[in-house]
Amino acid sequence: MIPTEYYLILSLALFTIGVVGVLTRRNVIIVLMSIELILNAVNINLVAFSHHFGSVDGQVFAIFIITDAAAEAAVGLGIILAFFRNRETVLADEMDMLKW
Amino acid sequence: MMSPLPFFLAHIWLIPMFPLATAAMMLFFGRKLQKSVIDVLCAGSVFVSFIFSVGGFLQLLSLPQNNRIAINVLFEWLPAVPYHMLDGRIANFVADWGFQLDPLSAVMILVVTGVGFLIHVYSTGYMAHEGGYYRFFGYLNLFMFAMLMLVLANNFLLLFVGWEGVGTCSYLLIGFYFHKKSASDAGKKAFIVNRIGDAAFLLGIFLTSAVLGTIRFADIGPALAAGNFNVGDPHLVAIALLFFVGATGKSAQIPLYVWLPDAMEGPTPVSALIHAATMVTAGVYMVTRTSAIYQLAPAAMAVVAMVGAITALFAASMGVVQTDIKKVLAYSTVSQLGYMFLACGVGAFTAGIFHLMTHAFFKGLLFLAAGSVIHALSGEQDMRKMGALSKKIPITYWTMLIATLAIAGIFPFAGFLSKDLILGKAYEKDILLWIIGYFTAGMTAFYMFRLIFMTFHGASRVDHEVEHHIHESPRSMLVPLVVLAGLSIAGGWVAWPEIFGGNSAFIRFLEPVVAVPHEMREEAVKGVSSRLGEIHLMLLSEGLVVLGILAAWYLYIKRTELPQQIANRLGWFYRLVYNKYYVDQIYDALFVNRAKDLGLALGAFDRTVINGAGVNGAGWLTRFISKILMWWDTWIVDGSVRLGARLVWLLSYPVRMIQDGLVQSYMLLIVVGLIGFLAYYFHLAHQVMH
Amino acid sequence: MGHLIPPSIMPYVLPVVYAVVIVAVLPLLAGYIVLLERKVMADMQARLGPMRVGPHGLLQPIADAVKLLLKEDIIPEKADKFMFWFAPLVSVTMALLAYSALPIGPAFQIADLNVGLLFILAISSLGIYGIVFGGWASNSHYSLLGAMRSAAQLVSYETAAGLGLVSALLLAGSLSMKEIVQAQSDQGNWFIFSVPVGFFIYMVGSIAETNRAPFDLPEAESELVAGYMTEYSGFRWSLYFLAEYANMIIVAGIATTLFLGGWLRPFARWHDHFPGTSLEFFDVIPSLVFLGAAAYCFWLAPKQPVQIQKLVMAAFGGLCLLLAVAMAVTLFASASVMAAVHGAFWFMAKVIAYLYAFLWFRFTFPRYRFDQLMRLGWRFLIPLALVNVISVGVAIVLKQEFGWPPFWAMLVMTIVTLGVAMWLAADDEKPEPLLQAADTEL
Amino acid sequence: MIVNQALFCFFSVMAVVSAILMVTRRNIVHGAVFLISTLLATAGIFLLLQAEFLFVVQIILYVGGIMVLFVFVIMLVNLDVSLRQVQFNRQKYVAIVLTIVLAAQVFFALWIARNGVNLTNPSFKMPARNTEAIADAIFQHYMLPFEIASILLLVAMIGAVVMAKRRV
Repeated sequence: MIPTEYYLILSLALFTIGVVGVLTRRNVIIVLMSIELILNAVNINLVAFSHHFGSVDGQVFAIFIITDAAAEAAVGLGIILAFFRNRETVLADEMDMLKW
Repeated sequence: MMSPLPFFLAHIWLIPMFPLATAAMMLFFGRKLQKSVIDVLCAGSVFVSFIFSVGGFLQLLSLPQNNRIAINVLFEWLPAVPYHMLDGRIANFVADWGFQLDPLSAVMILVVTGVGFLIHVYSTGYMAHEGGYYRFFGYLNLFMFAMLMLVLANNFLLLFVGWEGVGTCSYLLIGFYFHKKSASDAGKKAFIVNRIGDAAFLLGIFLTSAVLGTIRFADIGPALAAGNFNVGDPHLVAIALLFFVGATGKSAQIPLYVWLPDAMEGPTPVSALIHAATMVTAGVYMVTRTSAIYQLAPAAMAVVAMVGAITALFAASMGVVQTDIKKVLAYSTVSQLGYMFLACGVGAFTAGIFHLMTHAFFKGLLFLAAGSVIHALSGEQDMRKMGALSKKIPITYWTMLIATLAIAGIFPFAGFLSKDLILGKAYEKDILLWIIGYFTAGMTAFYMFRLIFMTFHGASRVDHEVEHHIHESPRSMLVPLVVLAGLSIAGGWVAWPEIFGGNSAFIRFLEPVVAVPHEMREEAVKGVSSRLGEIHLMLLSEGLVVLGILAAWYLYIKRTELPQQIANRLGWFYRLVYNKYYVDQIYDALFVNRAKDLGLALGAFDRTVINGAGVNGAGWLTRFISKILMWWDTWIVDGSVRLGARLVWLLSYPVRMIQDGLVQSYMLLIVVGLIGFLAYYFHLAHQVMH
Repeated sequence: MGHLIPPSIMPYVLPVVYAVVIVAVLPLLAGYIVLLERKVMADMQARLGPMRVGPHGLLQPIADAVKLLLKEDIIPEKADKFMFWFAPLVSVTMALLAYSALPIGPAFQIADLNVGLLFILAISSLGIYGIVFGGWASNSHYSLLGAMRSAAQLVSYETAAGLGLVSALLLAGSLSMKEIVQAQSDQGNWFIFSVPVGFFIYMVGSIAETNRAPFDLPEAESELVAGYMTEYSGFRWSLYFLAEYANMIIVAGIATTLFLGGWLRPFARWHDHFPGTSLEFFDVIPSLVFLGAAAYCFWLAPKQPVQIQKLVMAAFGGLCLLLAVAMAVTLFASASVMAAVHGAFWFMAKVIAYLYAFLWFRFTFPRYRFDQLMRLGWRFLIPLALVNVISVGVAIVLKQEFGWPPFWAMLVMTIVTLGVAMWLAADDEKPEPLLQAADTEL
Repeated sequence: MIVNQALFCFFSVMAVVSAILMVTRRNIVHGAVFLISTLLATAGIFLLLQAEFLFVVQIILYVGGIMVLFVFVIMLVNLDVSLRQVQFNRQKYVAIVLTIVLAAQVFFALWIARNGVNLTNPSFKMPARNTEAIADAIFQHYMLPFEIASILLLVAMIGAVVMAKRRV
């Protein structure tokens, strides 16, 4: 039987990697993907605890988070596409005018 | 109203609305309408108004003798404003949008709508081939509306509305052929000359409201009674004179008659309707309407009588020498209006209105007939190019002859009765006035028959190319002629005097409305004191009239060369009269050119002083000052601002480093915050543990 | 002989065996489906089709496989090596993974997940990556366009197909394949008769998902040379090929399981024993079929032109005869064995029939234009599928709460759904400018 | 059980390694591939945690849906430009250091918490039929959040359509 803390550490690792990706990569798409990674880490956390306490609530929350991730991905990618059409770039540090 | 009125009396306010509606229709989208549609609409609307007028008249007759009056107040136009009258009393100034029908206005609307309808019918024939057909009828209906407003108004202000309305329409219609400079000039002249009178009229209205505290006709009598003015009160005299000046403007009396002859530039039906039958009589109507005031101002009445008489004579003398057929009629109109004012002046207001009515009939007929002649001669107006038309256009000839007899005052035509009523009153008032009127009557007969003879008799002097297509006018033009001819004969019989066994129904009918001066109240009805005197007067005037006719026959049929010799004989006088006493020139010299000079002077003043010194100087000064201010702004004000901005910019450098708009640096800050938060949390936990 | 295998490994043995069998058999099966396809096409076009290799081209698939394996496989210069190598593997792996939850007969199933159906859908939906990455990696416009089209198409039609399946799931009340089939045998009719609309939707959706005609735009020769496979050749190409046909079999298997009653034989609840025996007529059918095939082969064998072909044909006849005998023998074996074997037979029969419908469509319908495809998917199928799901739900409520007889409930709701379908189709006649813009985008 | 531990090791190593690769790849498509493998590994983890339904949902939604979207967009924006650009921004070192500090803190929190909560061996048993359990939870207890989530999805869809249209 695998102790729950392993799962927590795993999710911590993924979370850290995701944060690093969000903070350091210039390419917005990869930033978005890192955010997905972070959400994933959170999911692992939730599922691990739901398994630990033997109730499915954590999994329900995980499902909600996946929904959220889907929405976020759709909107974010839409924004990126529109931006790319107008600015011909996908670099985060060139999107610094806070307006179109 | 206090008691529920019968239908027509309750709806007199509708009478002006029908022409207004069609006028609006014409002026907005008449361009697209068929000629026939326009005919039906315009003449039809006037006819409907006529029907309503007749109905109103009949239902008015059915009311008791002493309060024959119906008032419709649509709504309060100017809300009541309390103010101080001259004598210090408080009064409420109220002006309704109200209509009043009493015997006086009943007569007026009957004349206006009746003659107006006939002239509309006539116009459908006369204007058939003119451009701007819908425009003409739109103006005509607009005029009908304004005229009806004028005669139906129940207060001075609304009357003034109609007053100005008819002025505008007459301007528009005189200048109907606006591409003709003389026409547009004539229009402008009419308008401007009328302004003088209107100004006086307005002043009169103000003074009325200041002195009497009301401008409602119905309240004038009570107000006079309340103010117990004694006869000859200066205020009242002033009011009366101001009103009379207004009347002279509208009704073409000395000194403001000059516009009427020129107004003949307009289409003939217009001359017939506006400048013979209806509008020019507005002055008489207005004086009659205010008779209550006049009778307390004998001096004003004397002025009115004198001006009227002199105008009559003066205009007649000018009519004698005119050669333009319409000009002759114009001057005769002026002199007839003089008669009416003479009547008012001598206190025979009813007689004035009576003459107004009959004059509307025969003078309208004269103009229409003249129009028919001009029509037949394809636009020729000079009598020296006419003659021997009686066979070619018989109906026109006979109707015009009837009208001429009527205006000349041959028994028993309408004109005879009205004119002799006036002369009788004048005789009793003042022998001098009577003499003037008497001679004027003779001259009238003379120049009118001169017109007849030159136009219809003797040798034909018509140009040859015109000669062979002389033709009688279409039926639409002849029917009104015939109807008016009948009215010119019989129209006067409504006031058949007692000496001929009549009962002067008309006079009795009007009696309650017009106030009659005290001294002649009792004989107001039965005219001259002694029947004998009256008969004599009639015979005298008849004799003079016949004399005039014979003279005309002798001069213009028998010995046609004679007039020229006479003209040569008394050369300067003839030239004087022929050039209308140079009145226009004098006016030009005295007023018009002075006004122009004043305008030029003011213009020069504007250019040099105001523009040069004032505006440009101010501009230059402003520029100069602004230069200084600009320097100040640039270096001191802006300088300080920019200094502050630069300082802020410098100070904000570290903050900008944080706020760089990059998402990721914000995220980094989030992480920093998170770290700080966790550290604090651990600190707390540590404290808890120990 | 249980002691040869340690008990802890025991539960993993059978699945491994099945997996090996599937991986070994599937390529052969795919090859023979291709042969079938070519024969059917030839028949429909009044030709003979492959006749050279083996009698009536019976050995053609083997020849093709050999050719493909021996062919030089080219990796383009500008291609992304890693992805180019990786993509086909993804495709074929996912295709094969899906089989792990597919019950071929009551016995032959690798793992009976309680989310089996979802698992299959998920895995087969991963097949996209093989196409997309392959198209992208080969760094060619044709490939990229084909990949994109295919991705868009698959994403669009997965929704429709999934919703079509949901209607059957509502009736089954479970996600495990075995229980679904069980439910059908309990309710005593196949779900195709209960939710024909759902079956229709899933059929169209599955055709589109497998990029088959008339929805084969990703590899439309006339527009993009061969779509995402343009740059591929040889072995990798054959992997894609294998993946495609594996996918076909998968969707056929899903359709069979959900709508056609899985391994159930026709009239499963109607037992008519031959007099005096425990034999039932429908149990004899499989062996009869194989017997017929064997007889046909033997009858054809002498007519072959060449000696070797005579022999091969005879061999096929012998194979069929063997199978017939096997089927017959199982009749007298234990019930479970018989059920397993016969179940497998019926299952494969239904799958083959479904695939035959695929081929039929392919040779019958012209290819869609891309905007038409999208419009069909988004404006006809998906709304129809939603309405269908709702109406099935209503039908179930009618059945359970109001006690309607199931047949009438289903009939009424199906008619309602068909009405909606007609309305949608009528509404779909009008062309939509926005979707034509989408066409220009891809 | 030995198999479970082996699988856990396999999945977690796969997840972490491919996550690191995803963050560090220069080529976005490779990044996407590694993210996919991370997600698949996570799905495996879910399976180990007896969350079959979530496992399938993870694969269908995340891998089959969201990531396809990503790949799609990646192919719409042309890469060859961004391949030649610098991949990391100015603040990378600071960021890494700070993140590691954060991770250390969280780890420390775990460490001091393990005495409090018993994380070593799970106390309760999962319900047997995972899917039905989740369905019950969602449709009875979490009905409102579920509806809200669906509305959120609708809004997101509309927003995405609006933004992705060429002629805005």
